[in-house]
Amino acid sequence: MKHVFRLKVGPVAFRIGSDWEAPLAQLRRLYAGYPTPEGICDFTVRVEADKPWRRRLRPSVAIRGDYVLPDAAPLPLAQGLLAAEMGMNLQMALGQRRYLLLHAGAVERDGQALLLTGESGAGKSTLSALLGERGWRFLGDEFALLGLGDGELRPFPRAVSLKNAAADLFADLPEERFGPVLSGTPKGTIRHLRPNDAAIAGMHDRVPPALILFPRFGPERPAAVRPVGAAELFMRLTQASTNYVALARTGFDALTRLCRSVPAAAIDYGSTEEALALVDRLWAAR
Amino acid sequence: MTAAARELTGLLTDPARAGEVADWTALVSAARAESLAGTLAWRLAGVPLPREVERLMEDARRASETVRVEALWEAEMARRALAPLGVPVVLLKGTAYAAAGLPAAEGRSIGDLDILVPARSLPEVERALLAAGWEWVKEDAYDDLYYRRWMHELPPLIHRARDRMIDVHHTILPLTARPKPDAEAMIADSAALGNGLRALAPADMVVHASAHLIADGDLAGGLRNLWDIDRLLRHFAGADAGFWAELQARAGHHRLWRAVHRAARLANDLYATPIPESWRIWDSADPLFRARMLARDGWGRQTARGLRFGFYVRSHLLRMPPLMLARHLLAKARR
Amino acid sequence: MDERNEQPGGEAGGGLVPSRRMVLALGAAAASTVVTVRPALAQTAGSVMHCQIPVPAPQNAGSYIAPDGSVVAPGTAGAFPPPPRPLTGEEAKALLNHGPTPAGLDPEAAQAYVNYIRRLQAGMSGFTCYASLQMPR
Amino acid sequence: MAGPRYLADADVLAVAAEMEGLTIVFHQASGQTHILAPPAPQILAALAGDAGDEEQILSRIGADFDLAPAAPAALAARLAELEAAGLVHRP
Repeated sequence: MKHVFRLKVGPVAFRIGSDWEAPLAQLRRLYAGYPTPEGICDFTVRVEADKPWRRRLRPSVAIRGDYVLPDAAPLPLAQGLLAAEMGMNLQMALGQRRYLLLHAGAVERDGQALLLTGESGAGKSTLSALLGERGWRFLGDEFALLGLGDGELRPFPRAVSLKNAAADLFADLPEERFGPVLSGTPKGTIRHLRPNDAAIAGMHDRVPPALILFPRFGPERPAAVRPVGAAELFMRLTQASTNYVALARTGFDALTRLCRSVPAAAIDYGSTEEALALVDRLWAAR
Repeated sequence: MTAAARELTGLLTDPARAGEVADWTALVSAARAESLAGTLAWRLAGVPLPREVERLMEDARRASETVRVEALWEAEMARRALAPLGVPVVLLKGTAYAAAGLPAAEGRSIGDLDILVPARSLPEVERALLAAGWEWVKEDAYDDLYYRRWMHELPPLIHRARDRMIDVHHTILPLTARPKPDAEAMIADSAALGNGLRALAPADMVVHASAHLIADGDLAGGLRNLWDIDRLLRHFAGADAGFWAELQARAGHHRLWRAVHRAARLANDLYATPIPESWRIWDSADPLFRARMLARDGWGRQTARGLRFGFYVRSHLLRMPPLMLARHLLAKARR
Repeated sequence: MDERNEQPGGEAGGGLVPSRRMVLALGAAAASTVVTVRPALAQTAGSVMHCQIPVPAPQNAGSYIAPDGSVVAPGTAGAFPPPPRPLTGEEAKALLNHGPTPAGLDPEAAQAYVNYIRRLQAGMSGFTCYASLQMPR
Repeated sequence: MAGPRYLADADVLAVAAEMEGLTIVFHQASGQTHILAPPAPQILAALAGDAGDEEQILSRIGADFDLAPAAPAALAARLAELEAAGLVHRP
């Protein structure tokens, strides 16, 4: 393709091609300081014109690549950065076979990892990013990669996707870590945030998981903690994993091991500060 | 034609040339787009590769093993549903290769389950599948009628719990196509697989693969289907010196010699399949087929738009006489 | 065999490996004792992309949608012309949850579209999008 | 006794994990994972590699457990579920 950007995030290398330079220039800026893959890339993403005549006339961006879903809607060119990010997510969700992929945020402290998972909108992305700026090391906000043989997490510190008001929580961070404001996207206003230097520098370390939390946000709800047993954890994580079934026996082995060895709890919180306090308390008691 | 597709066919043919590959990312993208990633990974097993390439090939081999297990399981579930009927159930395409343990199955992608049953058994087969959890995937009544009147298979069914499709064939080409293969003979000469299901006899297997590639579709995914033919020809001819004569006779019986002959020439051209000297003639259309099959670039994109459109139109013409085609397109347009 | 076949320690009190003379109930005829894990593709679709549902599918473009959601010939009495564009996942979700009718759509037609979407099955255009809206979580 | 006979793979419970009273089975023949509640695992154990009809199943399970009184259709319903999941079939 006309324009190309290669990117390595943790153990995964991407090749992103585009009909236009603009989305790739934004990606380069957002991922400044990340390594460039030297050999083969695991996945190819194409940010290309939806239809041939859509290259110039009301440019409309299709999310394509090695793996595609049929019902993906095109995006306007102004949201090309988002298209590239979604394209990388799609490759992971559909094509990743080396790790058990969990839809979860992850952070590290004391050499161990905390996983935050749950339905979208529960705040796992915002919480993991916030923890990553408050003494924890950020491992990822979207996907956690669990090693099939060793049961350890591989950091996958992609840019954080901050939706709507969530960006305000990070207002004290330097402007150069932020991507452009993308307004009017299907998910509202989005702003990407580059993880900090510690997260980027540690992206090749392995971290054993030590606690799994299912946060749920509700302003009117009292803060609450409910332990999640192994069987419930197993069922919930099969639905939080995009490749559990495809990994067959290896996925079963990795997931049963995780569910038996790592405690889990569901937490309700009404404010960010409440959530952070709950996390600290549960981490200390793990 | 593009360099990536040509490199892919070259490497499948001769894996020892892996050291010459300059852009593995482009090669893998082309292979994934052609549903040949698992096949490539199996061909490269044991060949020295850069470490990261080797890991990607291990991933692909693991993925293809899951695909194989799931495909064979779907066949087993169909067998359980149909066993009480006592009718012969012949597996077709990828599932058949896997169940028969043929080299064509190594790393192969397998999607839907395709089975061939006697035309007279269709109503009871349909009833048994519906009773066992399969449901129609129909968009509307016209499609349903169209399938039932003119096609070589029932409208597709999908299993409500497993989300897998089954295509129930009663012959191997649309009823409207000019060649009329002898489906009864195919079923009569099929071989038991030992798991209660059957597979086509070797020559019929090649005839079907060739018909599917050359005489039916628009050649999308053609490199994978041609690879099947290469593997089948090498396997069967390697085991039986009389195979070529048998294949020619059988193809003639089914009125599909032209398709089989062209498929063999193309396999010889793109995958260096050994074929009889007398089969290697020049045909003015072969270069078009070749170019169509190689229309895939190193980003996984299709190239040669005009050529693809030509083959798309051809696929419709092959399936129906022109008057019927007009009626079909008109019905589609009216809706 | 490996450690998974052994009795688990810890929290799994009253485990299943037959302790002799434990009382076993065969259950009510209607209860369910088997749940099969299905691929979480729907979750994927919802979480990593913005999806759309064409009404009707592209190969039926131009057809009308009857109030029960079936695809009928253009001009059929009582049926509705298709929407001018595919519905987005968000719009479909709002409609399925009896939310407001998306801008530019007739409310009665919208109900027919919802019924069409409810009838989608795997293999049809828009199904992965629809499935992603159905996730319980 | 009349009525169909059922059979499960001999190794049907070979890859399984027990958690909180449930048995999570990785079924090697299909690649599927099933979460089973009692008495499904006990029925599978009774049929693993050894076909039997309802009466035989009850007598095999009865060797290890006291069976609570149940509706006559209960066992048939359990077998239908296991059959639909592909864990048992009629040989």
